[in-house]
Amino acid sequence: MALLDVKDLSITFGGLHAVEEFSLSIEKGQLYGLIGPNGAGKTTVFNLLTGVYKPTQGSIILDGRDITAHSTEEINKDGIARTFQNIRLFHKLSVIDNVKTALHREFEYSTFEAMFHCGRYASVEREMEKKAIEILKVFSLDTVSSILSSNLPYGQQRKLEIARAMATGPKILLLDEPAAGMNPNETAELMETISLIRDRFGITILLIEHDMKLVSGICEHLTVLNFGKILAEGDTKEVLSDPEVIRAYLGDDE
Amino acid sequence: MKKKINISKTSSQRLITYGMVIAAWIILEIFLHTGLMSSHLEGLLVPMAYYAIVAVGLNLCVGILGELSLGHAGFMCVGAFSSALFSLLTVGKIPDGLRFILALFVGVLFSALVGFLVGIPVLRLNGDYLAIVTLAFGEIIKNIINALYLGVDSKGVHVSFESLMALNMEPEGTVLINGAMGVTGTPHDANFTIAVILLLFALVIVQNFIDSKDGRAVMSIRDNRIAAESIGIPVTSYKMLAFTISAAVAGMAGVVFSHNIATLQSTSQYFGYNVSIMILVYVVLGGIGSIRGSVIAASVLYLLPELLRGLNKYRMLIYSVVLIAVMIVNWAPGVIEKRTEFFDRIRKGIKNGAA
Amino acid sequence: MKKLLSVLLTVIMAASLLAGCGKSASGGSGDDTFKIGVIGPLTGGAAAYGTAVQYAAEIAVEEINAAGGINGMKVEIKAEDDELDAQKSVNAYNTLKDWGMDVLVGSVTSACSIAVSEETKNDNMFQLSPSGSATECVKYDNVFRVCFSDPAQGTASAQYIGTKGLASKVGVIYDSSDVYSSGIYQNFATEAANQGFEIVSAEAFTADSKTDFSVQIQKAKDAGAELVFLPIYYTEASLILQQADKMGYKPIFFGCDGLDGILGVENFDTGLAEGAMLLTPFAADATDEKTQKFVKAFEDKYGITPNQFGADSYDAVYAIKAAAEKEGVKAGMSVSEICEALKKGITEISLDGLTSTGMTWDKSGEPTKEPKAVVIQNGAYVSAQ
Amino acid sequence: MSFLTTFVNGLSLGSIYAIIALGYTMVYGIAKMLNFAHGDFIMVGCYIIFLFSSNLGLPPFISILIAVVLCTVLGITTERVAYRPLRNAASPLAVLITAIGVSYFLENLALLIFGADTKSFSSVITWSGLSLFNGELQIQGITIVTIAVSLLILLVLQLFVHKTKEGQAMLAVSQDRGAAMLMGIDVNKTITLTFAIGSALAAVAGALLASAYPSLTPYTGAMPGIKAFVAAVLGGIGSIPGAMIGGLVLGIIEILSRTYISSQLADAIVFGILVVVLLVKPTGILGKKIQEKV
Repeated sequence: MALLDVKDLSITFGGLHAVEEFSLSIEKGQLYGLIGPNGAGKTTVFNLLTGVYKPTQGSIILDGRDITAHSTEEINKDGIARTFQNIRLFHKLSVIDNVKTALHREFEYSTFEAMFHCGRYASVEREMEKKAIEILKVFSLDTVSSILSSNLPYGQQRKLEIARAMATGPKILLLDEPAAGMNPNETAELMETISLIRDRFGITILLIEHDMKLVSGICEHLTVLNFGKILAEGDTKEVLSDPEVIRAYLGDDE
Repeated sequence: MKKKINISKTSSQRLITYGMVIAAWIILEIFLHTGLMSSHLEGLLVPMAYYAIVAVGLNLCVGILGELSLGHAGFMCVGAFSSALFSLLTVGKIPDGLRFILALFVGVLFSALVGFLVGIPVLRLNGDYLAIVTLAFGEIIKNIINALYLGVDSKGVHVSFESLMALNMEPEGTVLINGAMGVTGTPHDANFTIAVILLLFALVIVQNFIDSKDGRAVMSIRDNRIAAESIGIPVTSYKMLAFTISAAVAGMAGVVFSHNIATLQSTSQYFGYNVSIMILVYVVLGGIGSIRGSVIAASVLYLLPELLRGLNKYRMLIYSVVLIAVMIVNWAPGVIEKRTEFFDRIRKGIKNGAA
Repeated sequence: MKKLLSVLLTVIMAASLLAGCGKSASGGSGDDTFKIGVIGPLTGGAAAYGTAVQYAAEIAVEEINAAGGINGMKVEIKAEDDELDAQKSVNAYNTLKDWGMDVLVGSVTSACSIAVSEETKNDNMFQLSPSGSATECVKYDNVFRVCFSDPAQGTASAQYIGTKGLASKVGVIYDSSDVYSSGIYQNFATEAANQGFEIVSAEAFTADSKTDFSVQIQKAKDAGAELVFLPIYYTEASLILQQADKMGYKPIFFGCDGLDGILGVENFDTGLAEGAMLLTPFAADATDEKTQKFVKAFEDKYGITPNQFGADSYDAVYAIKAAAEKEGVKAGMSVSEICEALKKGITEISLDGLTSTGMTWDKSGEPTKEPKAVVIQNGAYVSAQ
Repeated sequence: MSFLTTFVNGLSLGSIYAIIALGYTMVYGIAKMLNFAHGDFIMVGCYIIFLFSSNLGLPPFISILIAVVLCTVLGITTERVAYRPLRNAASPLAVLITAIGVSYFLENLALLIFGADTKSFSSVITWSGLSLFNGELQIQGITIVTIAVSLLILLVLQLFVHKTKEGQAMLAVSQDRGAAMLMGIDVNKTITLTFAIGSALAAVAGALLASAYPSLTPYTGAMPGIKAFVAAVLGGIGSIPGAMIGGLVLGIIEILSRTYISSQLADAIVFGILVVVLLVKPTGILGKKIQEKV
């Protein structure tokens, strides 16, 4: 059974069919790409999957459970974490605090203990710190853990966003244009990290990307979206050689 | 302190704040007991402390939760009245010290409750809409208590929103809240030391809260609500939590307020929106999100107009000009740039001079 | 910024401590001057009352000094602002203590006066409030007042209306957020039951909504009130009179001492107040020599006509003088000793003041004096006897 | 009939709130700031009219004109000196606090110049009004003028915003300041113009407020200012017809609840209505919903 099973997902904004009958099936451990020209509705799909928008029709099944009606917050608990196209860090918090915030569900102490720093507070905080550093290390951010997240260079901010999403312990990670604004070196490094997340932590990944080098380099499966509808779907190599896909991209470029 | 190597930067910052308050208290107490302090300044100490407390509470709401509240004077009002009523009813029945502690609980509890109830509708709104609704709630609280008549006699509790006569009290009954005339005769239980202890207590709670997973969750909502939701933060409950604590701290200040002065009235000059705004000024000038800044700013800005008494009519004019000037110097992007440039040049000048 | 603030704080603290230079150990001036402190709202919405009290007290002190002082002591006076705020009133009291005040004339308003009385009681400082009219103002034995109490004014007004048969249907418009106003109203309503007239409408307003009175006036009009009782201050009363006039409603308006000053509102059409009555102990155009002398001195010095607050204050200073002379208060006495002497002295004197002749006090702190009703005719107060 | 009278009274109060709210809403919509000092501009307008009309004996119309001009100058100056430097400050609270500072400044300046004594304001309208239904319904002249003026202002503002180049520029700036700038709109000029209009309206509102409720103190403008702000939010802040509706609704509710419920609780009811409306429609009656783009 697929880890994520999306059927006939549609949403309209004031008569405009932003996404129409979108279906998707992702197996556990897959590295899946969602591509398409600008305005094709890719980010809208992410927003539907994470409960930011409610679909007008269709269903989202995660690991056998219907999560279509769940709120964003519940969906994260269900096991979907995401990053954003326009980076959304907690900019007035330090790098490590961004990650610690995302660890809130895994570590537990009461508000009373929080207000008086008593009971479990000290030990739990220490554990939390350790875990956060561990995650930051994956992204080589542990050296900058105490600086303000808004002071990080752009590439590192993107990485921190992925680290933060990972910290919530998701089954599936949605990455919205993780390589946007990165130089080729940074992109290459990012590709390695993404593969690492999948291989070492067993997290399934769905990503939106424009950088074809990244897409063809790491994605195993692709779905191409154009004008809110699925244009093509399947194995990366096959999809990318589909003449219709090429036309859609070239047409977009002109 | 040395043995704990990884004492974090935040906790040392916290300790500095406590130290500062304690040092100020020690110095002022020395002056008090050696008779070096003027009676005028002596009378200002307790108000200074309770405004610092309420500023700390408001900063939790404005700086940490990131929601502008213009109604905190209303929570102070709730704390003041509920605790004053408790003290009035139990005076002579419970020993003084215990009575004040219980009154404190009552005041904090009631203001937390009202904060919670107000928070349910208010926190669904955003930005300036939230601000104006908190202002509205502050005014509603003030207005309702102002119109409230409350008394007890052998038949029980009487309540009216009309007039004293409408209470239909037995002649020997006691009137607790006499409408606009409010509550008179609250025991004078608060003093500077108690106020400072409560300030420290408020600081401990608020600063510890900020440096905890709950505090981080609240700040994450402030920084980016959508991202906070995406990592599964229960946004509404954390907002409610922070708002309620903030209201409770304001209520605590209210308890000190009512137990420091014999007359307590729910009128604009004590609990109106202008008071909420005055406290907001403390918070902004002290630094949004800087708890220590709030304490310092509240102390200085409360004392400033009082110490300018000699200037009489001109003092509020001066205060307003200073306020505008400070805001522009500290916040205007253009001025900040020039200022930085200027200081850089001086620094360079010093360096060159030294070389 | 933060550093700047901390530095500022330290500087201010240090400066104020130095400026304060400590309090005098036993309190009191301890030299051969007699220091009277005055507290009232000198700025803000009620400044008219506070400044009147301050100015009148200054005139009284000047006269006393010109006539040789009290028991040979020169009298000094100092006024502090409380902005109508009870907490600030206590602050003002403390400032005056630092100055070395021997007795307090204040506070001008009830709530402030009550708050300050808690302090004067602790210090055993003699307090004579010119116009703090709420019952609680004089609950301690060291506090006395010059004005009528609210109950007395409310009751006296009802009695006056009843005995003179001015009306059978009475409307009331009062300020529910004001101690003075609601205090009078409560006692007026209680006494009305005994006086054979009916209160047909009793409408309140609050400090936050005191510009539009159309509703309150309309209700009184609809209820057929022949007389509208206004236990409020003249500022709002002037508005009510103007709005009632526009609405074509012309009942008898009847007020208490707070209405005094209505003719002095700048640009007010005094014709509107024609026929209005008020119960007040003082009218600035009374023809007796004392009043005329006081009014002239006041107008010469400050350019405005004094109101009843000023008169109360003037009497307060003279009452202190009389009581002090009676008990032989002299230089070098402590605040507490002065207080004990004055407490005794004031109950033994009879003062012919501006607000009444033959005023006396009893231990409760209440004055005994005759209320006077005046009616406004041709833009002037005329005795309504 | 007494209900009708009450209703007309509410309409009159509401019209004044509406004119003040129009100024509030424009400044908020375009400059994106709560001008807490707006109520005090009204007070300044009142004192200027008082000075010229009652003290110097100029005809009311001329005094109002002078007040409009001086208030406009005051508005522009305030914006230039106190608000503009902070327009791009790190926190929107900075300019809010500065506005509070300006409010304190104007109130205390007035206190210093004119004193705390209440001044009685002679109405600028001398017309005694209409008497309908055999005198059962009295409508005062000032009431009729106030309602007419507020409608006229609404009409002129709507035409101005939708039909003139400057008005279009205002709309553009209110929707997206950055985009407007890129399109060559002089944002500074547009905001200055907005303040000029808002302050001129404050002077007109002052003339009507003081004529209807003829007492004048340095704090005259504060509470009407806050109430009008509530009205602007109620109607949907940023919306010109919304401010009008909000003002009228607020005025009518205030008077009705004072008449039929309790004069002591009227303010609580008025503020309660705001809370209820915002809960049902979080952006006010005519406000547009703005969803954050994810």
